[in-house]
Amino acid sequence: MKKVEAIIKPFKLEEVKEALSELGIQGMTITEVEGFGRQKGHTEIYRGSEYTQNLLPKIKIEIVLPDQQVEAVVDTIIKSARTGKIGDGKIFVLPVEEAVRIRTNERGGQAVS
Amino acid sequence: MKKVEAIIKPFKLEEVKEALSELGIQGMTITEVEGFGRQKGHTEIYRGSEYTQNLLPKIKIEIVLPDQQVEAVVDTIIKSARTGKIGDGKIFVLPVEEAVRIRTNERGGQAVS
Amino acid sequence: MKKVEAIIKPFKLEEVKEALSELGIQGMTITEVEGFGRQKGHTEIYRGSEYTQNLLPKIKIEIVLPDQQVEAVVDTIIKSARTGKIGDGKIFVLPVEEAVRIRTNERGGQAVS
Amino acid sequence: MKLRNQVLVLLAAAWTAAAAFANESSALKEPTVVERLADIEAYINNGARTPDVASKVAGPGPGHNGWLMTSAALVLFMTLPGLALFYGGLVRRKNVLSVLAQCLGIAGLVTILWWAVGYSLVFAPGTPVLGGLKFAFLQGVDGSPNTDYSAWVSHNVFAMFQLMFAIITPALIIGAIAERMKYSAVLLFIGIWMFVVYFPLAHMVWGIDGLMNGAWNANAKIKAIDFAGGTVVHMSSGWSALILCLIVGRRLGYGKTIMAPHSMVLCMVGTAMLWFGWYGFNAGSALGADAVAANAFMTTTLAAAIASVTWGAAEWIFKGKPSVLGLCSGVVAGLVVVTPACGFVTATGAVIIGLLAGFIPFLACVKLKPLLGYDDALDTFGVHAVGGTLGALLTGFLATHEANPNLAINLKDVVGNTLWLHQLGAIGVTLVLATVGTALIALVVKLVVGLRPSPEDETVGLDLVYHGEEGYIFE
Amino acid sequence: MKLRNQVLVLLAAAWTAAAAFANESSALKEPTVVERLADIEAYINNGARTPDVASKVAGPGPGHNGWLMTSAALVLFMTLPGLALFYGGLVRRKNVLSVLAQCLGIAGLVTILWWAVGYSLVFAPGTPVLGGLKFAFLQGVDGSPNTDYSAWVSHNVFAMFQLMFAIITPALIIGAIAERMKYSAVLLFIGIWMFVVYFPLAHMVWGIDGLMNGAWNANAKIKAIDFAGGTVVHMSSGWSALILCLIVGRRLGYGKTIMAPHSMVLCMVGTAMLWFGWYGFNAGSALGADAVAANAFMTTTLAAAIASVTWGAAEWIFKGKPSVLGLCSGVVAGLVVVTPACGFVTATGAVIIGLLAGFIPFLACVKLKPLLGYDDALDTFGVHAVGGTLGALLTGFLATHEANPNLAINLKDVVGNTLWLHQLGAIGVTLVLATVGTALIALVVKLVVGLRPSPEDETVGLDLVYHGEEGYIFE
Amino acid sequence: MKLRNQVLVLLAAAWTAAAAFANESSALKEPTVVERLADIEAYINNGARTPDVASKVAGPGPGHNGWLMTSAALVLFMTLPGLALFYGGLVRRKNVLSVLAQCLGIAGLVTILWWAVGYSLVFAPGTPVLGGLKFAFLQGVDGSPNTDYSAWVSHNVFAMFQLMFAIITPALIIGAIAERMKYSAVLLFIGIWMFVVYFPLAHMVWGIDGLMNGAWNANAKIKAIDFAGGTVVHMSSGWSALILCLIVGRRLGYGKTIMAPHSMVLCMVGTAMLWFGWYGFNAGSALGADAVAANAFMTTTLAAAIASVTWGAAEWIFKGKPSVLGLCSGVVAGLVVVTPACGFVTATGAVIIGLLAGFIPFLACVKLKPLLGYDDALDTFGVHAVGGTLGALLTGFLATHEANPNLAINLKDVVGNTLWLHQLGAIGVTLVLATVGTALIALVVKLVVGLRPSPEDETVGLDLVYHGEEGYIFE
Ligand SMILES: Nc1ncnc2c1ncn2[C@@H]1O[C@H](COP(=O)(O)OP(=O)(O)O)[C@@H](O)[C@H]1O
Ligand SMILES: Nc1ncnc2c1ncn2[C@@H]1O[C@H](COP(=O)(O)OP(=O)(O)O)[C@@H](O)[C@H]1O
Ligand SMILES: Nc1ncnc2c1ncn2[C@@H]1O[C@H](COP(=O)(O)OP(=O)(O)O)[C@@H](O)[C@H]1O
Repeated sequence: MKKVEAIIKPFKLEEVKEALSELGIQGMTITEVEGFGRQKGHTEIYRGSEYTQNLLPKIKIEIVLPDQQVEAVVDTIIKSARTGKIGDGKIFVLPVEEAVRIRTNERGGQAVS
Repeated sequence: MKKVEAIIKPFKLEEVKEALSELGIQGMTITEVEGFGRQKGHTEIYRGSEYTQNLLPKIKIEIVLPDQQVEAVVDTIIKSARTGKIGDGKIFVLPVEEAVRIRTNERGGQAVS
Repeated sequence: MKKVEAIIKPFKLEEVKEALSELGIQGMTITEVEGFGRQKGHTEIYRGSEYTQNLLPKIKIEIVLPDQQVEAVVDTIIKSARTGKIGDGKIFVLPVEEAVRIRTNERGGQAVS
Repeated sequence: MKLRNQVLVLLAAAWTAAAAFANESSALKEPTVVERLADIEAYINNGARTPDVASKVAGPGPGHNGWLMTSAALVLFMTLPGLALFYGGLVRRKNVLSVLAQCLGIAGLVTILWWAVGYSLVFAPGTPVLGGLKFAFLQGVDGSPNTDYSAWVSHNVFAMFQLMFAIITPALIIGAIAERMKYSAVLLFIGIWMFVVYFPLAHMVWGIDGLMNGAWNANAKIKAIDFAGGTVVHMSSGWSALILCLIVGRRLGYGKTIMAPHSMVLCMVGTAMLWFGWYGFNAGSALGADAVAANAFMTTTLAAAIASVTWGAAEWIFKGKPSVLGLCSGVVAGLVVVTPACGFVTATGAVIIGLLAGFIPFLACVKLKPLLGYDDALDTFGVHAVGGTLGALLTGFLATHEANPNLAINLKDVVGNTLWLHQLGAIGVTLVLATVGTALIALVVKLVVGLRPSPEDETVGLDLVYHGEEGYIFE
Repeated sequence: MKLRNQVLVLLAAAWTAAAAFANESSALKEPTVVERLADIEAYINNGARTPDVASKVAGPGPGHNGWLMTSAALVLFMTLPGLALFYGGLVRRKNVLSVLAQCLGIAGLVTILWWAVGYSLVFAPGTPVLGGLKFAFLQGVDGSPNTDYSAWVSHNVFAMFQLMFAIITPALIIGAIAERMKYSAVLLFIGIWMFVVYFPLAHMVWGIDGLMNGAWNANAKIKAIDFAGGTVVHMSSGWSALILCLIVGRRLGYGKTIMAPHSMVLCMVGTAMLWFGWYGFNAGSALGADAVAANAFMTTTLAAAIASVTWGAAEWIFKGKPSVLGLCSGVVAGLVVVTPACGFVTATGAVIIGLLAGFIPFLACVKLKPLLGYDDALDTFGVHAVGGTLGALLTGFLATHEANPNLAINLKDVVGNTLWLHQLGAIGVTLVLATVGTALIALVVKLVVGLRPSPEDETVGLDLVYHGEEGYIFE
Repeated sequence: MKLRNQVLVLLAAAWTAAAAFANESSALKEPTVVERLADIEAYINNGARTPDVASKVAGPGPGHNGWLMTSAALVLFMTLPGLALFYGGLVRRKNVLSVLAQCLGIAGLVTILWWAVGYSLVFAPGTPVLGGLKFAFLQGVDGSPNTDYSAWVSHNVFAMFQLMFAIITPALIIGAIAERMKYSAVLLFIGIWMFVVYFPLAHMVWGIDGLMNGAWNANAKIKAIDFAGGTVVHMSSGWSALILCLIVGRRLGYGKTIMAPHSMVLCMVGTAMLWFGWYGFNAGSALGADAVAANAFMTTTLAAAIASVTWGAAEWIFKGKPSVLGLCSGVVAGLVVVTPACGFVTATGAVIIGLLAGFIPFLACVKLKPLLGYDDALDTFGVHAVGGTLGALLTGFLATHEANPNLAINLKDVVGNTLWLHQLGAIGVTLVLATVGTALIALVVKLVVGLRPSPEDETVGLDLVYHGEEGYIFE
């Protein structure tokens, strides 16, 4: 099993979710995060004080899935999350040793299907 | 060392925390996340507009611990987080290669005990 | 590739970010989390009711990077995040199998440089 | 758009005629110059009109009428949004809208009851315990003053001013049962409660022929006084709140999970709005912008500020820190305790009231409640029942002719003497009516629609369950 | 700091002289005692001054003047912060400041226009469709009353009271195009709209020689009445809003992404402030604290509360749950519909208005909008256009001499008879002026500065893009 | 509940008698019909009472009294919650409650001081620099007017109205030292500051025998005028704020970490409440609902709106975007600058004031502050000191008999002539008193309790450290 972690632009979430659903992905976990990268943040001015926000709001999607689905999922995310502009984000794949469904005690692939 | 990641229902957090404390777990990190899965979300209606929220508030618990404690922790979480209804959540186990306690520079098992 | 996950005190974020920038780190992802550990939380009293908050606000920093940079990054974080008081936090290192830059489809080390 | 020179002379005559007719004296004589002067002077003094003449100023007096319209609006502002925010800030995020919906729903429901029969049951002449139906559907309640209550304020403005009291009183109750009562049950409970508790009690205390209207009913059995609602508003709601929260039971997880206020900022804003609106409540209860109102304005200010400092100081001494909730609680407690007294006591009296108001309710909320273990979620009992009772009693000791010459009319022998015994009588009647009434109504409502949500619903929060909405969507 | 005994007798004389001068009667005779009395009585009655004498009370009357200052402040409070919060709570977090900036910007812009020529174009005598320039730059608009509109209220207070109406009207429009219009385009649009739609319309309805001022202009072609702005305020803004939102187009992602209100708490607070302020709007429109104001106060209260209950009940029946937004929408709808009628109908009339106001706009927002698919983001059309039109029409049927004797002056034959036809006429004129005017202006603005942000800017949110700020920074 | 027909004739007589007694003329003669008429006319004109008679209307006049009660409530509303939200929104989330607690604590503390001796030290006759103790503990401050200040407003209402000014003035100071001063130090500082700076200054400017009360004290050395508090309120607080923030030092991390406002929404709500309440502040300072109040109402509106547009435009031009904070700052700056002038200038004067008020404080906040590097956290100096000084000076040039005939009493030769020199004198006295006084007090407080929290406490935030509470709990 693997965990696919994708950092994307917030306004792309809906699109990515839809694309993954179509692919048959039935579960994922979403976190609001802030990203630091090449993309420049906005500047806010409050009277004399100027603040450049270099942390940008991003969305992290985590999906744990059987090894064979990884490629399709990664491709789908790339397609649906890409705008072509700086700041589109990253996808990471991490190994997962075990997965459990709390409700049923199912383990492994069954837990995340 | 392993990282146990559990996605649970928010109102179960207190119970899970207590159960883990009893087991001797002294550290963990908690994140508010949103889950997408089989559990149906609620519907909100604002005048004519209807929104079905398919992202549900969940809590992610992360605990890094020595290999031998994994089983007990997973079991404890299952017991204390289970309601038996859809949406109870998942537990994932990931490999961790190193852990450091910032304050003391302790490494490995010592860092997380 | 590895993922370095650091849990630090919120008011240290600026310092850590700066130190990492100086080291040449160009990307990271930040999440607001709550930590449970040895550090004691504050107590709030509302009329008769007393609440001790044992979850403390923390910041999680995630950086995916090539293996050879891990040590330097871990050291830098330790130096810049340490106050010497309980609650300074932890650093974990996890294996990562793949990284993709969504915008360009670059893979591996190139994706995170 | 209203005025044109040439024609309004006609209109003034029309009003005069109409009013003359309303006074049921078909043939009033034309006033002399001196009588006309006296009439105008009466307006400035907020005094009695010249009797038996066709008044040239038969309508309301603008200074008094304007002040009472302002006051009525201020008292509405106390509930919407004042109390809604004060209470709404103190609950958890997931229940904030339920509080707002309860305040809004009560405002709507009570207005309808008031229009239909409520106003009449309170302020129409009737028996010592309940008014008649003369003013049902606000019939005859128009722009001319009802001289039973005020010579210079429009009857319909008086009716609306009093409506605002009838709205905030039941809304106070919901603080005790916040976060755990069905919306339908709240509305049904309040609907019945108005008939069983509020309408009779308000008539007894304020109705022209009321049983406990010591100030204006020479035949009152209990010669009590209550300037702006210590018994009618605060005791009635506070004691009902205690009984209701005992019957409803504690919130799920009470004492275990954190139930801290989700927004002390909202709570403080609500407090400030309550204070602001309370000037309408207290000084408005003079039913005119006269010297009695002026006195009430001063005593209200002093009591609120001093109670706030006292509560804060008590926290600083006993808990180590003065909290915003403490300072706010003190403000509200000061306002509650001074309510029955504000038009009857001097500045010195108000200072005494402020000191006690900051300390006794503090003890009730901070010591008594944990001791006894009832879940009066937002301290309606601790502040309004304890404060209202304290205020009613203190009024008995501190009221003085010096502050209000009206006390010399029917109460010359009582004030400064046995008044406190009459006050105790009124306290007793109010307490019994509120507690027994509430217990009975709560049982009926429990049978009919049930009082509480399911544990799951309570856990999810009332906002989503009963209103299908969330208080905030920040992502 | 104002008063010293010895000298003010002089001053009173000075005012008298000044006023006499202002009245352009260089040699007014000294009043007799009876004339002096009549003058004072006129003040109390808010009636016409004694003609042809050097009045000893030539300035404003304090009761009426105080009430109109209070009312003017209340109407400002409706926009800032009332409407700003009502609308601001309903948009997404990223656009909340854009709403506030629009409300603030409109308040500033309209004040400048009003000062320069706006007030004059509406309230100076001129043609039936537009006033003259007599009062440009507020020249001659001082503390003495302008008896064309009110005998006892300072002219400058009247001008400020009316300014507040001129501010809130265009601010209502922005609800329809919230979250997707350039800040510069909003200000430019409103700036032109005031000249094309508001100033002429307000003059026609309220100007002393206005085309549709049935109540006070004996020569009005269309003998319509509009007490506080059913046509001038609500219809004009509501119908303009519809056209503008059609031209601007839907929000990006409309119907796909969640666009739920980011803070129902703010929305409810705004609603309560609107209700509170509306007493200035409606009862203030009597231009005095008289019996007509008193009646408006009562009808306003009844309609708001009953419409709130009705809308909530409709939701409970048709949707399963009464929402806070529903209860709030009902309050606003009730207030909108009663606006043109409030000074002309009885309590019974207000109850009927409340019931219809809770139901017809409910249908417009909940059924009609999804059916037709226009993106009237915050339901300006559904509430203000539909509600304003309904109110104007109902006024035709429910207005009665009983509630307002002024209706007997110029409209004796029309009220209770063909008034509704005149109302239809006024509705027609308003509708055409607002829709055609808006369409033309919108096209001009589109050409000059463009109407919409780029899709990327719209996605990021208007707060950052146009104002460089965020509504909340919570981390 | 107040009125019954039969008895109040008696009461009116009682009031008359009481007032007669209060006037210390034991044997006043009965007034003639003409004198009675003149008395009533004086009420309407807010003029001097008929001398030497037993007035039939010895109490307050309802129109003026009602307006001053409304105004007093409005001025309280400016601080609670107005200023609390304006400032509270501008700090970081972790310090929002500390601002609210400071505002609440100051309100309580100042009320107690005011009751004990403050009111007396300002408004009792005494020396040119400080009042006497005649009114200590508000003795003798009852419902009858104090004709030194107002013929028709209750003395106790006047005292409460002035209290509200005494509350908001020190509360303004805390903007400069927000986020970094101990709660105990703030209260101790303010407690002393009231005695050293506020009470003397207010007496000098507004006391009947005050050194700089040009309008009413014929013997004033400095013939300055200050209608509603340019020197007393804004300069005193603003200059004190500068010195205090220099002594306290900058916030930790100033210039490095983000210190953006945590809620521009709250800030805007606070601004709107300030504007709304400012009508009580400015128009209320006429101490009656007369033509002077009316003029102040108009000038206040114009200056606020025009300054808002000006500040916004300056941002648009110099920074590329008009921000909500800019529009809000403009509103407040306009109100500040017009405060001393509002009752003395015409509409044209107000427009000039608005323009300058939008630009000069803009420069102070946006250019001067970064240049000099002091950490005036919420720009109390930039807005109130700069704006107050500007306003005091502009009043010297723009005040005119045309706007206020009272200027013809003691200042006939000065107004339109050397008035600005007197204004400069008052500016000098105020500036010296505020800065020197503040420096001394701050040093004392530093010695006694210390000024600042530890760096760790400052990092955690003042809410948790000093009040044990959090502003928001959203999870
Ligand atoms: N090495 C990294 N480790 C973890 N997250 C990263 C890393 N580099 C970038 N990110 C995340 O990806 C986001 C996008 O990166 P950025 O450099 O702005 O643009 P792009 O992905 O187009 O190269 C960042 O905001 C950050 O959240
Ligand atoms: N494949 C997955 N990867 C990551 N998180 C998942 C995955 N599947 C489910 N989840 C998380 O677990 C939660 C519960 O899943 P759900 O399907 O609703 O119920 P159950 O756990 O009872 O099967 C989801 O809300 C989501 O947060
Ligand atoms: N075993 C663990 N797994 C995951 N996170 C942990 C673990 N132990 C501690 N943490 C995180 O580290 C933070 C600091 O830990 P704490 O025990 O308070 O102090 P210290 O790091 O100085 O030992 C905690 O608040 C928590 O977020």
